Amino acid sequence: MITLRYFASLRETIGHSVAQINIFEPHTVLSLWRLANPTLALPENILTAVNMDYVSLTHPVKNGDEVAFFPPVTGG
Amino acid sequence: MITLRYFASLRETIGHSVAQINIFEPHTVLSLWRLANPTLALPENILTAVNMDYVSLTHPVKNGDEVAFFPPVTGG
Amino acid sequence: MTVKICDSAFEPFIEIEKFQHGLALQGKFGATSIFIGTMRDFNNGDDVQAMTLEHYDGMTQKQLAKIIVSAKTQWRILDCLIVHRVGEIFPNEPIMLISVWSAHRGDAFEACRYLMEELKANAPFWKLETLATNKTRWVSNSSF
Amino acid sequence: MTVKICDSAFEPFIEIEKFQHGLALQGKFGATSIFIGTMRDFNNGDDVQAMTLEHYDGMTQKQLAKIIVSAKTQWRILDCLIVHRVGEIFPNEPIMLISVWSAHRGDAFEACRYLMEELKANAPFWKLETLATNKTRWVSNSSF
Repeated sequence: MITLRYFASLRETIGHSVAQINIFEPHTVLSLWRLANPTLALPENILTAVNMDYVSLTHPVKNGDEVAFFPPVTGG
Repeated sequence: MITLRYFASLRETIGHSVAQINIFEPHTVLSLWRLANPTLALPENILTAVNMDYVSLTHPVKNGDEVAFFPPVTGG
Repeated sequence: MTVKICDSAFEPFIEIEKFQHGLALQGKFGATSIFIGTMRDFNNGDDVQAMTLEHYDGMTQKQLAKIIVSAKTQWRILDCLIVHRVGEIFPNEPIMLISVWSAHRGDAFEACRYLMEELKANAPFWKLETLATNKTRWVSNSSF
Repeated sequence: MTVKICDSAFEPFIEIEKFQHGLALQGKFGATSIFIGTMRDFNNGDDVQAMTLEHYDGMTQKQLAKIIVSAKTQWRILDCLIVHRVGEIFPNEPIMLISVWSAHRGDAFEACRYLMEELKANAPFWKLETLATNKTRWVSNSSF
Protein backbone atom coordinates (compact mmCIF):
# COMPACT_ATOMS: atom_id res chain seq x y z
CA MET A 1 0.00 0.00 0.00
CA ILE A 2 1.19 3.47 -0.94
CA THR A 3 0.23 6.60 1.00
CA LEU A 4 -0.43 9.65 -1.16
CA ARG A 5 -0.26 13.13 0.39
CA TYR A 6 -1.43 16.41 -1.10
CA PHE A 7 -0.54 19.84 0.24
CA ALA A 8 -1.65 23.48 0.06
CA SER A 9 -3.63 24.53 -3.04
CA LEU A 10 -3.32 21.03 -4.50
CA ARG A 11 -4.88 19.56 -1.35
CA GLU A 12 -7.82 21.95 -1.85
CA THR A 13 -8.16 20.96 -5.52
CA ILE A 14 -8.09 17.26 -4.71
CA GLY A 15 -10.42 17.68 -1.74
CA HIS A 16 -8.42 15.56 0.71
CA SER A 17 -4.91 15.48 2.12
CA VAL A 18 -4.24 11.72 2.34
CA ALA A 19 -5.17 8.70 0.24
CA GLN A 20 -3.99 5.11 0.23
CA ILE A 21 -3.71 2.84 -2.74
CA ASN A 22 -2.36 -0.66 -3.42
CA ILE A 23 -0.36 -1.26 -6.57
CA PHE A 24 0.06 -4.61 -8.28
CA GLU A 25 2.27 -3.52 -11.17
CA PRO A 26 5.39 -1.33 -11.48
CA HIS A 27 4.53 2.35 -11.23
CA THR A 28 6.23 5.74 -11.38
CA VAL A 29 5.17 8.86 -9.51
CA LEU A 30 3.33 10.04 -12.63
CA SER A 31 1.50 6.77 -13.32
CA LEU A 32 0.57 6.62 -9.64
CA TRP A 33 -1.02 10.06 -9.94
CA ARG A 34 -3.05 8.85 -12.94
CA LEU A 35 -4.12 5.76 -11.06
CA ALA A 36 -5.23 7.81 -8.04
CA ASN A 37 -6.70 10.77 -9.94
CA PRO A 38 -7.95 9.39 -13.29
CA THR A 39 -10.06 12.44 -14.14
CA LEU A 40 -7.51 15.13 -13.18
CA ALA A 41 -4.38 15.96 -15.19
CA LEU A 42 -1.35 16.62 -12.98
CA PRO A 43 -1.14 20.43 -12.73
CA GLU A 44 1.99 22.10 -14.08
CA ASN A 45 4.84 22.99 -11.73
CA ILE A 46 3.81 20.42 -9.14
CA LEU A 47 6.66 19.07 -7.00
CA THR A 48 6.83 15.44 -5.96
CA ALA A 49 8.52 13.62 -3.09
CA VAL A 50 8.93 9.95 -2.29
CA ASN A 51 9.61 9.18 1.37
CA MET A 52 10.19 12.90 1.99
CA ASP A 53 12.88 13.32 -0.66
CA TYR A 54 12.30 15.31 -3.84
CA VAL A 55 12.07 13.08 -6.93
CA SER A 56 11.16 13.47 -10.60
CA LEU A 57 7.90 12.20 -12.11
CA THR A 58 9.64 9.17 -13.57
CA HIS A 59 10.84 7.97 -10.15
CA PRO A 60 9.58 4.41 -9.40
CA VAL A 61 7.25 3.82 -6.46
CA LYS A 62 6.48 0.66 -4.51
CA ASN A 63 4.08 -0.44 -1.79
CA GLY A 64 5.17 1.04 1.53
CA ASP A 65 6.23 4.36 0.00
CA GLU A 66 4.84 7.74 0.97
CA VAL A 67 4.33 9.80 -2.18
CA ALA A 68 3.61 13.52 -1.90
CA PHE A 69 2.39 16.08 -4.44
CA PHE A 70 2.53 19.80 -3.77
CA PRO A 71 2.91 23.25 -5.35
CA PRO A 72 6.20 25.22 -5.12
CA VAL A 73 7.13 25.98 -1.53
CA THR A 74 6.95 29.48 -0.04
CA GLY A 75 8.19 29.25 3.54
CA GLY A 76 10.53 31.50 5.44
CA MET B 1 46.86 75.89 15.83
CA ILE B 2 46.58 72.30 14.67
CA THR B 3 45.70 69.42 16.99
CA LEU B 4 47.56 66.18 16.30
CA ARG B 5 46.19 62.88 17.57
CA TYR B 6 47.95 59.52 17.74
CA PHE B 7 46.21 56.21 18.36
CA ALA B 8 46.94 52.62 19.39
CA SER B 9 50.52 51.36 18.85
CA LEU B 10 51.50 54.68 17.27
CA ARG B 11 50.36 56.53 20.40
CA GLU B 12 52.61 54.23 22.43
CA THR B 13 55.56 54.85 20.09
CA ILE B 14 55.09 58.62 20.21
CA GLY B 15 54.51 58.58 23.97
CA HIS B 16 51.45 60.86 23.98
CA SER B 17 48.03 60.94 22.36
CA VAL B 18 47.54 64.65 21.66
CA ALA B 19 49.84 67.48 20.61
CA GLN B 20 49.21 70.99 19.38
CA ILE B 21 51.29 72.96 16.94
CA ASN B 22 51.02 76.33 15.15
CA ILE B 23 51.96 76.49 11.48
CA PHE B 24 53.07 79.65 9.69
CA GLU B 25 53.60 78.17 6.22
CA PRO B 26 51.60 75.85 3.99
CA HIS B 27 51.82 72.23 5.13
CA THR B 28 50.63 68.79 4.13
CA VAL B 29 49.86 65.91 6.47
CA LEU B 30 53.34 64.51 5.81
CA SER B 31 55.22 67.77 6.35
CA LEU B 32 53.21 68.34 9.52
CA TRP B 33 54.37 64.94 10.80
CA ARG B 34 57.99 65.94 10.11
CA LEU B 35 57.50 69.25 11.88
CA ALA B 36 55.97 67.55 14.92
CA ASN B 37 58.25 64.49 14.99
CA PRO B 38 61.58 65.58 13.50
CA THR B 39 63.52 62.56 14.76
CA LEU B 40 60.96 59.87 13.82
CA ALA B 41 60.23 58.71 10.28
CA LEU B 42 56.52 58.14 9.64
CA PRO B 43 56.01 54.38 10.04
CA GLU B 44 54.78 52.43 7.03
CA ASN B 45 51.08 51.64 6.63
CA ILE B 46 50.02 54.51 8.88
CA LEU B 47 46.56 55.95 8.12
CA THR B 48 45.85 59.65 8.34
CA ALA B 49 42.68 61.66 8.89
CA VAL B 50 41.98 65.38 8.78
CA ASN B 51 38.91 66.48 10.68
CA MET B 52 37.89 62.83 11.05
CA ASP B 53 37.94 62.00 7.32
CA TYR B 54 40.58 59.75 5.78
CA VAL B 55 43.06 61.67 3.63
CA SER B 56 46.35 60.95 1.84
CA LEU B 57 49.73 62.20 3.07
CA THR B 58 49.71 65.01 0.51
CA HIS B 59 46.47 66.49 1.85
CA PRO B 60 46.94 70.15 2.92
CA VAL B 61 46.42 71.12 6.55
CA LYS B 62 45.67 74.50 8.11
CA ASN B 63 45.43 75.95 11.61
CA GLY B 64 42.17 74.78 13.22
CA ASP B 65 42.41 71.30 11.73
CA GLU B 66 42.52 68.09 13.74
CA VAL B 67 45.05 65.73 12.16
CA ALA B 68 45.19 62.10 13.26
CA PHE B 69 47.76 59.36 12.67
CA PHE B 70 47.02 55.71 13.39
CA PRO B 71 47.74 52.11 12.39
CA PRO B 72 45.25 50.05 10.35
CA VAL B 73 41.95 49.60 12.18
CA THR B 74 40.84 46.28 13.67
CA GLY B 75 37.37 46.81 15.17
CA GLY B 76 34.30 44.62 14.97
CA MET C 1 22.54 21.84 15.23
CA THR C 2 18.87 22.20 16.18
CA VAL C 3 15.66 22.54 14.19
CA LYS C 4 12.42 23.48 15.94
CA ILE C 5 8.94 23.67 14.43
CA CYS C 6 6.57 25.80 16.55
CA ASP C 7 2.79 25.89 16.24
CA SER C 8 2.46 29.01 18.40
CA ALA C 9 4.20 32.36 18.69
CA PHE C 10 7.87 32.35 19.64
CA GLU C 11 10.26 35.07 20.80
CA PRO C 12 13.27 34.96 18.47
CA PHE C 13 15.72 36.75 20.76
CA ILE C 14 14.83 34.57 23.74
CA GLU C 15 15.21 31.43 21.60
CA ILE C 16 18.64 32.53 20.36
CA GLU C 17 19.88 33.67 23.75
CA LYS C 18 18.76 30.46 25.48
CA PHE C 19 20.36 28.34 22.78
CA GLN C 20 23.57 30.36 22.86
CA HIS C 21 23.72 30.10 26.63
CA GLY C 22 23.68 26.30 26.29
CA LEU C 23 26.45 26.14 23.70
CA ALA C 24 29.45 24.11 24.79
CA LEU C 25 31.68 26.43 22.78
CA GLN C 26 31.73 29.50 25.03
CA GLY C 27 34.69 31.68 24.05
CA LYS C 28 35.11 29.89 20.71
CA PHE C 29 32.57 31.74 18.56
CA GLY C 30 33.54 35.19 17.34
CA ALA C 31 30.71 35.60 14.84
CA THR C 32 26.97 35.09 15.00
CA SER C 33 24.87 35.71 11.90
CA ILE C 34 21.13 35.77 12.39
CA PHE C 35 18.19 36.09 10.02
CA ILE C 36 14.65 36.64 11.25
CA GLY C 37 11.64 36.56 8.95
CA THR C 38 8.68 38.55 10.23
CA MET C 39 5.15 38.69 8.85
CA ARG C 40 4.42 41.90 6.97
CA ASP C 41 0.97 43.48 6.77
CA PHE C 42 1.28 43.80 2.99
CA ASN C 43 2.29 41.57 0.08
CA ASN C 44 2.17 42.09 -3.66
CA GLY C 45 0.43 45.43 -3.16
CA ASP C 46 -2.37 44.07 -0.95
CA ASP C 47 -3.03 44.52 2.76
CA VAL C 48 -2.80 41.20 4.59
CA GLN C 49 -4.51 40.53 7.91
CA ALA C 50 -3.35 36.97 8.65
CA MET C 51 -1.50 34.01 7.19
CA THR C 52 -1.68 30.27 7.71
CA LEU C 53 1.57 28.36 7.27
CA GLU C 54 1.06 24.76 6.23
CA HIS C 55 3.96 22.33 6.17
CA TYR C 56 4.75 18.68 5.48
CA ASP C 57 5.56 17.43 8.93
CA GLY C 58 8.52 15.07 8.78
CA MET C 59 9.72 16.17 5.37
CA THR C 60 10.38 19.66 6.76
CA GLN C 61 12.71 18.24 9.39
CA LYS C 62 14.34 15.87 6.89
CA GLN C 63 14.99 18.63 4.35
CA LEU C 64 16.29 21.10 6.95
CA ALA C 65 18.65 18.45 8.32
CA LYS C 66 19.99 17.87 4.78
CA ILE C 67 20.47 21.61 4.25
CA ILE C 68 22.42 21.91 7.49
CA VAL C 69 24.66 18.95 6.58
CA SER C 70 25.31 20.58 3.23
CA ALA C 71 26.19 23.91 4.88
CA LYS C 72 28.59 22.15 7.26
CA THR C 73 30.52 20.72 4.33
CA GLN C 74 30.97 24.22 2.89
CA TRP C 75 31.68 26.43 5.93
CA ARG C 76 33.18 26.06 9.40
CA ILE C 77 30.09 26.23 11.57
CA LEU C 78 30.26 25.72 15.34
CA ASP C 79 26.49 25.44 15.73
CA CYS C 80 23.21 26.56 14.21
CA LEU C 81 19.59 26.98 15.24
CA ILE C 82 16.57 27.06 12.95
CA VAL C 83 13.11 27.81 14.35
CA HIS C 84 10.10 27.89 12.02
CA ARG C 85 6.54 28.76 12.89
CA VAL C 86 3.54 26.91 11.43
CA GLY C 87 -0.19 27.56 11.75
CA GLU C 88 -1.98 30.91 11.94
CA ILE C 89 0.29 33.97 12.05
CA PHE C 90 -0.53 37.66 12.32
CA PRO C 91 1.37 40.72 11.05
CA ASN C 92 4.48 41.62 13.02
CA GLU C 93 4.86 38.08 14.38
CA PRO C 94 8.12 36.23 13.70
CA ILE C 95 7.83 33.47 11.07
CA MET C 96 11.27 31.94 11.35
CA LEU C 97 14.83 32.44 12.48
CA ILE C 98 18.20 31.09 11.44
CA SER C 99 21.23 31.66 13.66
CA VAL C 100 24.75 30.48 12.85
CA TRP C 101 27.72 30.56 15.21
CA SER C 102 31.29 30.36 13.94
CA ALA C 103 34.79 31.56 14.76
CA HIS C 104 34.96 34.00 11.85
CA ARG C 105 32.44 36.28 10.19
CA GLY C 106 32.74 34.99 6.62
CA ASP C 107 31.58 31.52 7.59
CA ALA C 108 28.71 32.85 9.70
CA PHE C 109 27.40 35.29 7.08
CA GLU C 110 27.66 32.92 4.14
CA ALA C 111 26.24 29.86 5.89
CA CYS C 112 23.29 31.87 7.25
CA ARG C 113 22.46 33.21 3.79
CA TYR C 114 22.84 29.77 2.25
CA LEU C 115 20.57 28.14 4.85
CA MET C 116 17.92 30.80 4.22
CA GLU C 117 17.99 30.44 0.43
CA GLU C 118 17.89 26.64 0.67
CA LEU C 119 15.06 26.77 3.19
CA LYS C 120 13.03 29.03 0.86
CA ALA C 121 13.70 26.72 -2.09
CA ASN C 122 13.38 23.29 -0.49
CA ALA C 123 11.61 23.22 2.86
CA PRO C 124 7.96 22.21 2.36
CA PHE C 125 6.10 25.23 3.75
CA TRP C 126 3.17 26.98 2.06
CA LYS C 127 1.65 30.35 2.89
CA LEU C 128 -2.08 30.98 2.70
CA GLU C 129 -2.78 34.71 3.10
CA THR C 130 -6.00 36.25 4.32
CA LEU C 131 -6.24 39.70 2.77
CA ALA C 132 -7.83 42.74 4.44
CA THR C 133 -10.83 42.05 2.18
CA ASN C 134 -11.18 38.58 3.82
CA LYS C 135 -10.27 36.90 0.53
CA THR C 136 -7.70 34.14 0.88
CA ARG C 137 -4.92 33.24 -1.55
CA TRP C 138 -1.95 30.91 -1.69
CA VAL C 139 1.31 32.79 -1.99
CA SER C 140 3.29 31.83 -5.07
CA ASN C 141 7.03 31.62 -4.79
CA SER C 142 7.61 34.45 -7.20
CA SER C 143 6.23 37.03 -4.77
CA PHE C 144 9.45 37.08 -2.73
CA MET D 1 19.41 54.70 11.93
CA THR D 2 21.20 54.60 15.28
CA VAL D 3 24.84 54.21 16.29
CA LYS D 4 25.74 53.59 19.93
CA ILE D 5 29.22 53.40 21.45
CA CYS D 6 29.20 51.60 24.85
CA ASP D 7 32.01 51.66 27.39
CA SER D 8 30.54 48.80 29.42
CA ALA D 9 28.99 45.41 28.67
CA PHE D 10 25.77 45.33 26.63
CA GLU D 11 23.18 42.65 25.96
CA PRO D 12 22.81 42.40 22.17
CA PHE D 13 19.40 40.74 22.12
CA ILE D 14 17.94 43.24 24.58
CA GLU D 15 19.36 46.13 22.53
CA ILE D 16 17.88 44.77 19.32
CA GLU D 17 14.51 43.92 20.82
CA LYS D 18 14.14 47.34 22.49
CA PHE D 19 15.12 49.10 19.27
CA GLN D 20 12.77 46.96 17.19
CA HIS D 21 9.92 47.59 19.62
CA GLY D 22 10.36 51.32 19.04
CA LEU D 23 10.36 51.12 15.24
CA ALA D 24 7.61 53.14 13.59
CA LEU D 25 7.43 50.53 10.83
CA GLN D 26 5.64 47.69 12.63
CA GLY D 27 4.22 45.30 10.03
CA LYS D 28 6.46 46.72 7.29
CA PHE D 29 9.65 44.77 7.87
CA GLY D 30 9.76 41.18 6.68
CA ALA D 31 13.48 40.65 7.08
CA THR D 32 15.96 41.33 9.86
CA SER D 33 19.62 40.50 9.34
CA ILE D 34 21.83 40.64 12.41
CA PHE D 35 25.54 40.21 12.96
CA ILE D 36 27.05 39.94 16.43
CA GLY D 37 30.79 39.93 17.06
CA THR D 38 31.80 38.20 20.29
CA MET D 39 35.21 38.10 21.93
CA ARG D 40 36.95 34.75 21.51
CA ASP D 41 39.39 33.29 24.03
CA PHE D 42 41.91 32.59 21.25
CA ASN D 43 43.40 34.46 18.32
CA ASN D 44 46.18 33.59 15.91
CA GLY D 45 46.87 30.40 17.85
CA ASP D 46 47.25 32.06 21.25
CA ASP D 47 45.00 32.03 24.30
CA VAL D 48 43.64 35.50 25.05
CA GLN D 49 42.45 36.57 28.50
CA ALA D 50 41.27 40.13 27.79
CA MET D 51 41.19 42.85 25.17
CA THR D 52 41.10 46.63 25.29
CA LEU D 53 39.28 48.33 22.44
CA GLU D 54 40.53 51.85 21.74
CA HIS D 55 38.70 54.13 19.35
CA TYR D 56 38.81 57.65 17.94
CA ASP D 57 35.80 59.20 19.57
CA GLY D 58 33.99 61.41 17.09
CA MET D 59 35.60 59.92 14.00
CA THR D 60 33.99 56.58 14.82
CA GLN D 61 30.54 58.15 14.77
CA LYS D 62 31.33 60.18 11.63
CA GLN D 63 32.62 57.15 9.72
CA LEU D 64 29.73 54.90 10.79
CA ALA D 65 27.23 57.57 9.73
CA LYS D 66 28.91 57.74 6.29
CA ILE D 67 28.82 53.95 5.95
CA ILE D 68 25.10 53.89 6.76
CA VAL D 69 24.35 56.64 4.22
CA SER D 70 26.28 54.65 1.63
CA ALA D 71 24.32 51.46 2.45
CA LYS D 72 21.03 53.35 2.14
CA THR D 73 21.90 54.41 -1.39
CA GLN D 74 22.49 50.76 -2.35
CA TRP D 75 19.70 48.84 -0.58
CA ARG D 76 16.17 49.47 0.65
CA ILE D 77 16.69 49.66 4.40
CA LEU D 78 13.87 50.54 6.77
CA ASP D 79 16.17 51.01 9.76
CA CYS D 80 19.45 49.90 11.22
CA LEU D 81 21.18 49.73 14.58
CA ILE D 82 24.92 49.55 15.24
CA VAL D 83 26.23 49.09 18.78
CA HIS D 84 29.99 48.91 19.41
CA ARG D 85 31.76 48.31 22.67
CA VAL D 86 34.96 50.11 23.67
CA GLY D 87 37.26 49.67 26.69
CA GLU D 88 38.18 46.44 28.43
CA ILE D 89 36.42 43.31 27.17
CA PHE D 90 36.63 39.68 28.31
CA PRO D 91 36.12 36.44 26.37
CA ASN D 92 32.52 35.62 25.53
CA GLU D 93 31.40 39.25 25.84
CA PRO D 94 29.77 40.89 22.82
CA ILE D 95 32.00 43.37 20.98
CA MET D 96 29.51 44.77 18.50
CA LEU D 97 26.24 44.22 16.72
CA ILE D 98 24.72 45.32 13.43
CA SER D 99 21.01 44.85 12.79
CA VAL D 100 19.24 45.79 9.56
CA TRP D 101 15.48 45.81 9.00
CA SER D 102 13.96 45.75 5.52
CA ALA D 103 10.92 44.49 3.65
CA HIS D 104 12.83 41.76 1.78
CA ARG D 105 15.66 39.46 2.73
CA GLY D 106 18.11 40.35 -0.05
CA ASP D 107 18.34 43.96 1.11
CA ALA D 108 18.72 42.97 4.78
CA PHE D 109 21.41 40.33 4.19
CA GLU D 110 23.48 42.38 1.77
CA ALA D 111 23.30 45.66 3.68
CA CYS D 112 24.25 43.92 6.95
CA ARG D 113 27.28 42.28 5.34
CA TYR D 114 28.29 45.55 3.68
CA LEU D 115 28.02 47.49 6.94
CA MET D 116 30.17 44.92 8.71
CA GLU D 117 32.91 44.90 6.05
CA GLU D 118 32.97 48.70 5.90
CA LEU D 119 33.07 48.93 9.68
CA LYS D 120 36.05 46.55 9.81
CA ALA D 121 37.84 48.53 7.09
CA ASN D 122 37.04 52.11 8.06
CA ALA D 123 35.82 52.58 11.63
CA PRO D 124 38.74 53.69 13.84
CA PHE D 125 38.88 50.91 16.43
CA TRP D 126 42.02 49.12 17.59
CA LYS D 127 42.31 45.93 19.59
CA LEU D 128 44.98 45.44 22.24
CA GLU D 129 45.01 41.81 23.38
CA THR D 130 46.26 40.54 26.72
CA LEU D 131 47.39 36.96 26.17
CA ALA D 132 47.14 34.18 28.75
CA THR D 133 50.89 34.75 29.32
CA ASN D 134 50.08 38.37 30.36
CA LYS D 135 51.91 39.68 27.29
CA THR D 136 50.00 42.35 25.38
CA ARG D 137 49.91 42.90 21.62
CA TRP D 138 48.08 45.09 19.15
CA VAL D 139 45.97 43.04 16.75
CA SER D 140 46.87 43.60 13.13
CA ASN D 141 44.08 43.69 10.61
CA SER D 142 45.31 40.64 8.78
CA SER D 143 44.42 38.34 11.68
CA PHE D 144 40.70 38.40 10.79
